[in-house]
Amino acid sequence: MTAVHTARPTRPGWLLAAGTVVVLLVLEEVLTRTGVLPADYFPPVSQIVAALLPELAGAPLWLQLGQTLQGWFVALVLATALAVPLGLLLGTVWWARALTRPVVEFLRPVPSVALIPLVVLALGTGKQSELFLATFAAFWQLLVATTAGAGAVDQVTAEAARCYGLTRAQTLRWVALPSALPYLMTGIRVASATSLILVVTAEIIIGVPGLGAQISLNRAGGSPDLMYAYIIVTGLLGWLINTALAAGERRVLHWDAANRGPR
Amino acid sequence: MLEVTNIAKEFPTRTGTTRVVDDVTFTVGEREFFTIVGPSGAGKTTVLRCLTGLAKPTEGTVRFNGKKIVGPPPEFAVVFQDYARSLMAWFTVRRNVELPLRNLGLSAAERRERVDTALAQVGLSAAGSKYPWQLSGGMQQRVAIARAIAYRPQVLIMDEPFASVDAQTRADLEDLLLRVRDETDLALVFVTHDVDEAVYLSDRVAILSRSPSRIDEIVPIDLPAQRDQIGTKELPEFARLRAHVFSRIRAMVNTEPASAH
Amino acid sequence: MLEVTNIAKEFPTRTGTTRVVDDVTFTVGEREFFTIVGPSGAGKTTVLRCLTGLAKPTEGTVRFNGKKIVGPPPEFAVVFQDYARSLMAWFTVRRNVELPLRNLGLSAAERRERVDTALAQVGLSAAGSKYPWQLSGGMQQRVAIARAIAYRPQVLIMDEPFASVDAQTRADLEDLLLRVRDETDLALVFVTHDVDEAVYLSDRVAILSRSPSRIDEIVPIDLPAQRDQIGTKELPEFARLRAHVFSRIRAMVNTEPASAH
Amino acid sequence: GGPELTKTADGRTALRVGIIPTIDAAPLYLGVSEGIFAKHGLDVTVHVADSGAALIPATVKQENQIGYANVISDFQAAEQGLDIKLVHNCCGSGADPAKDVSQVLVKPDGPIRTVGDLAHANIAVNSLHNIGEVSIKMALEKRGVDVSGIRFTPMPFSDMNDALKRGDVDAIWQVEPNVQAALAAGFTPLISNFVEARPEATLGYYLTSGAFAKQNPQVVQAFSDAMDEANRFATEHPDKAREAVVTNLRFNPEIVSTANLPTYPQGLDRASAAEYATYAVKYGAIEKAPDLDGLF
Amino acid sequence: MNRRVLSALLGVVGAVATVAIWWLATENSASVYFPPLSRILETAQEHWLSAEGRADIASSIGNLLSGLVIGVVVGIVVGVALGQVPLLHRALSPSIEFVRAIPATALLPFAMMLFGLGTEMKVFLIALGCVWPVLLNALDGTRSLEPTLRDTASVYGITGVRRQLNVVLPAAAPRIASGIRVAIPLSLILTVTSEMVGSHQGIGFVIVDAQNTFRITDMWSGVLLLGVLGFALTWLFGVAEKLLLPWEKRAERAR
Ligand SMILES: Nc1ncnc2c1ncn2[C@@H]1O[C@H](COP(=O)(O)OP(=O)(O)OP(=O)(O)O)[C@@H](O)[C@H]1O
Ligand SMILES: Nc1ncnc2c1ncn2[C@@H]1O[C@H](COP(=O)(O)OP(=O)(O)OP(=O)(O)O)[C@@H](O)[C@H]1O
Ligand SMILES: [Mg+2]
Ligand SMILES: [Mg+2]
Repeated sequence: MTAVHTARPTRPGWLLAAGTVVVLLVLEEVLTRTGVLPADYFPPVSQIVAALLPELAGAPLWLQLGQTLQGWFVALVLATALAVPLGLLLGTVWWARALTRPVVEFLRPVPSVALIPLVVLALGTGKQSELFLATFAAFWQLLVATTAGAGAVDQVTAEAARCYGLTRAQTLRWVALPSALPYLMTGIRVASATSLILVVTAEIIIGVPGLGAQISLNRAGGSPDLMYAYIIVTGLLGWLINTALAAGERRVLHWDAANRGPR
Repeated sequence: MLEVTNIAKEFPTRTGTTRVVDDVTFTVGEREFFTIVGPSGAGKTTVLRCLTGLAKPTEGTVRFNGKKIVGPPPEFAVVFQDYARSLMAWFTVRRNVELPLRNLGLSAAERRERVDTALAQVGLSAAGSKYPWQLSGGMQQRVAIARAIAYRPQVLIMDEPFASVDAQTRADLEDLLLRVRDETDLALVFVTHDVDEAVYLSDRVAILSRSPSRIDEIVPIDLPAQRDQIGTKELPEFARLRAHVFSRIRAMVNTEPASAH
Repeated sequence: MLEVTNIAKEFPTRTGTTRVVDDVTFTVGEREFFTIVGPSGAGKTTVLRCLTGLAKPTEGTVRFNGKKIVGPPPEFAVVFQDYARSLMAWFTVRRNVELPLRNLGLSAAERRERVDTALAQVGLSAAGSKYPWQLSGGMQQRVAIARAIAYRPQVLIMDEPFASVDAQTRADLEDLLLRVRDETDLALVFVTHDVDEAVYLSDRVAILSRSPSRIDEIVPIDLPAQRDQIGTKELPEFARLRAHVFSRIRAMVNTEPASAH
Repeated sequence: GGPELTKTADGRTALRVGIIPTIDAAPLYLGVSEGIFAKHGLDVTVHVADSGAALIPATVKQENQIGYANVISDFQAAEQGLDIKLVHNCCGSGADPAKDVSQVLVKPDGPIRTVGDLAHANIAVNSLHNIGEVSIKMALEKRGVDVSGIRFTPMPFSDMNDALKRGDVDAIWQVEPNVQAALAAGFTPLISNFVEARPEATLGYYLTSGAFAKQNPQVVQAFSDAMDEANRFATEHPDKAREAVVTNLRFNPEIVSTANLPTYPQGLDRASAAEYATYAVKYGAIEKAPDLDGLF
Repeated sequence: MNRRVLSALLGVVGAVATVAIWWLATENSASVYFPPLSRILETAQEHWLSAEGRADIASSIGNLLSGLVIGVVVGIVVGVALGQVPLLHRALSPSIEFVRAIPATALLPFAMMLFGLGTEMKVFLIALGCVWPVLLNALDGTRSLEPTLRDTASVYGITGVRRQLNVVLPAAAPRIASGIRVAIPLSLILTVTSEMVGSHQGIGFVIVDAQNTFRITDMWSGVLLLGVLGFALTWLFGVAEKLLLPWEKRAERAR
């Protein structure tokens, strides 16, 4: 499926986005400089940037960034690979949904933070623990999105599939999955942030190498500038990831009413 | 071949159930072109849904070759009244037509050939790589027809399949159906609002009464087997049948309690 | 009143743009019943969308009472070809018909009265408290018509509004339209595939060529202003006009490169 | 059971030691950089985690053969049936209140001005029912203050200064290097709670799992011997200790340069543990006195 | 048998089976970290049914509901607005994505600075976390509004608040509902996070305190309670959804 025409952000769109960011940054700088925001808590942007610049030049930051990025990616892919088939199944087979609903609803609110000691005991302090925690959290969000999406198949479309003797697997793949895609893509963007957040949290608490470990170290070491610098790198990473996901989404969902372009 | 025996259909309502179809019985033979007509809201679509196994009749049974129908049999193809929603927005026209062929054990080349033929038959050769939402209403409807024809079913069920196409295309598609029937020994169950069309195409026309519906009358169409848009429609018998069917429908619409007048 | 001047419409495609409407010009006068006919996929719906301001023509302008149309003017009402999707599944039939009236500053009683009248006019008095998805296709289409009529627009734009109703109801609705036009000084822009209907209803019939479309011909219908389903259709002039329009459309369909034959 | 120990090419035993990012970790890093562990046949890698919540299970699982926890956490873990064994003193307090790594500070113009005022204060600590709470109460009781009315509020050390500034809490308990930042913010220190609670006490221990200690007594002994040396080296070279946390933990050098260092005592101090145990029971951090024989 | 009754029965079967497996798997467990389910249940009963435990639950639920409601309302309003004003969407989306990627724990200082240590801070954190799934779903749901419906609203002059309430919101409702389903457990998780700092009460406080003092059975009992609450809240939401969006389920033609 290739995109016929996609509502790609236009040049003024980019300028607008960048402009807003600049305005917000300048606002922060002014607010901290004038003392409206406490400066030792919220170092002015310029100060954070000053702390960040030397880091940007060194390899460690990029290494940590790579570690975090890798954790995020693997967790998101794992969660998707597990949640999508299961979600399609639960969305289309009512008795499977009925059977698992209480258990799913019970497990979803289990906070990953509470699981950390158990996960460390079972999986250790390495990447596996980070991956487990992030996958666990992202999985449920994707499962809900896919289940809801697969349940939202247009009834006439579903009946057409039935009439033309599509097998269950074919219906899942060619009818339920595309119908669920708009939900799923939103779910992926929600889960992507969740995955990133948990990877970073695991790095902070368990000490898995990555941006989170740096946030933790700089907080303990009395360098708030650097701590904020790493938090900002995390935020930027989130933004970048989302931009990439949104671009991918426009390709995958080019047929969705949201992306059909002007009529 | 297809036996509908005393089916009734009720829908749940806030206060109980409404009986939409009361008692409908008919059979469709091999190669027969069987048309159902009746006022809007009579229950034609509901009967078709029971026939295909998409809906379960509250009473009565539907049998295909002696076997009770519980879900859509693989030998059936359906063109839905709500054709636009029956197409998959995420597939091109070609993929939409090709999708049902995947289970038939055809080679890719055979599938391609069938899709090409069907699209050409409905006049959409040029639109194969478009998406359904890029097509006009009538073109979408023709995609749905192409999908059904390419599938080469034993029974083709069509719910007002020509409602959105122009008169000339409609005539062409009518003749296409007759030709396909002759070539592939198809049976057709057809719903239309166009009385001329019903008489022109059919071997028998069933007239459905207002809901809760029963069969008001089944009219055998004793016109020569070989139909022809001009010749057939000029026959006095055609005019007589047409007038008869039309007057039955008119009678039912005009006795409707909440009528337009 | 409504002036369409040299409009063209292009859609973006992978490789550039397709020109769907090439050059269309016409005007619709006060109280005029103006019908557009043309082969399936000709661009009728596209022209209507430009006319209402829902789509922006690539070239040309549309003016209403001298003012350029950029968005749908409040004086317009539209019945969409895709009527099923134009109804709100979350509202009952009554609420669907009533919703547009909320902006008109009517009292609740007036709104109720208008809804009741419109539903009665389309023969759906009994269906007011149902949801659209509990109705048959033809009934849904009539809900869309009732909504447009209850709104009492100055210009009523209808895209194949009777495609899904039976012949008798169709005739009733046709006469309803004519009556409403006479009572409320309405102008109508109408799209239909039924040539009889086009000639019977209209003051003028515009024939659109195949896409990229131009106006092939605008046929003035010189039939007596007072139309009548039986009398009018028996006039020799009716037969002549009907045959003329039909032959124009047939000519266009049959020269279509990707035709059915 | 437990995973097999691996050896390096030159026959040293690989050991992973878990630690939290504080100045207490200095000797450990020095032990590595000065070759002390190598001399004792050990190849130590340091693993930093933010909290004991991850360190203790990692040690029980023997993923980190050695871990770190403060004395109260050790008691709590043991009380809940975790199989741990203390190996060596990590760090402690000296006898000079002015050199304490830990202070309770207040706002100069706040509601709490004197040590006596603390009796009804709301004090920020990093974690409830833990060493801050116990040592503050011990110190205050020794000064004759009634501790029954004190409230403690948990929050990360790094958030405490602002919480005090805003008045969310009346007093904060800070440990180095944050004490320096608090002093720089103009807060007044009231008590040096570690030194005042018990001078010359050990406050944190290196620990291992009981199973590991039983299986690898020589390794444990070697680590203990090496730590004796490392702790001595750190005590003798405070500048190198400061440098170690700056390079390894990226601590802010300015703040570290003025910070007080903890003591790095030799061996395994059981006496101070016994005293802390008594008070931990008294203040409800644990329910009953720990079995020190099992722990040591 | 009625589909709904059967559904409920199946749910019970699933739940009972899970509990049985958990029970059997841990009954003889000697691990401190994986205590027997029977012990967890005992502890749960002891603590959560006591006056102190009930106060913990009440305090957490209060914060949770306030945060969740604020998050959902803000998410819907902002999402629906951004979905219809592409310019606004483009201008704000980088900033939104930036904030979204920052862990709640890293935002704690910010929340503390704004609101101090009280209830407001917790509610803020919970709301801030819950807002995203709702916002994104409302945004995307609004963007993919059925074009014919959008046209219908324009043609009949259905604009402003009336358009939002009668057309946009109902059309986006299924997507929004799916976002709320994600937000509900998130609100529980964030309640725990928000109670890690500066609090003396609440389910999260109990869990974190138990974790810090290695009372793992107590921690499990807290996790168990969270699960029960999550189930209850989602179930309640399901009931509300059926009342608020009746057309959605019934639109499936009865067979
Ligand atoms: N899900 C439903 N719940 C309640 N009533 C329904 C439902 N589906 C259909 N009906 C009712 O059943 C009757 C028959 O509907 P059906 O769609 O079969 O009519 P039809 O003959 O196909 O009409 P048309 O020619 O207008 O398509 C209608 O009165 C309709 O209101
Ligand atoms: N969004 C779109 N993108 C690309 N092409 C489009 C789009 N919408 C319509 N078209 C093309 O424009 C042409 C005219 O479409 P339109 O819907 O106006 O036809 P129509 O005259 O209303 O036909 P019908 O009688 O079948 O409804 C068709 O060939 C269609 O494929
Ligand atoms: Mg029908
Ligand atoms: Mg059209």
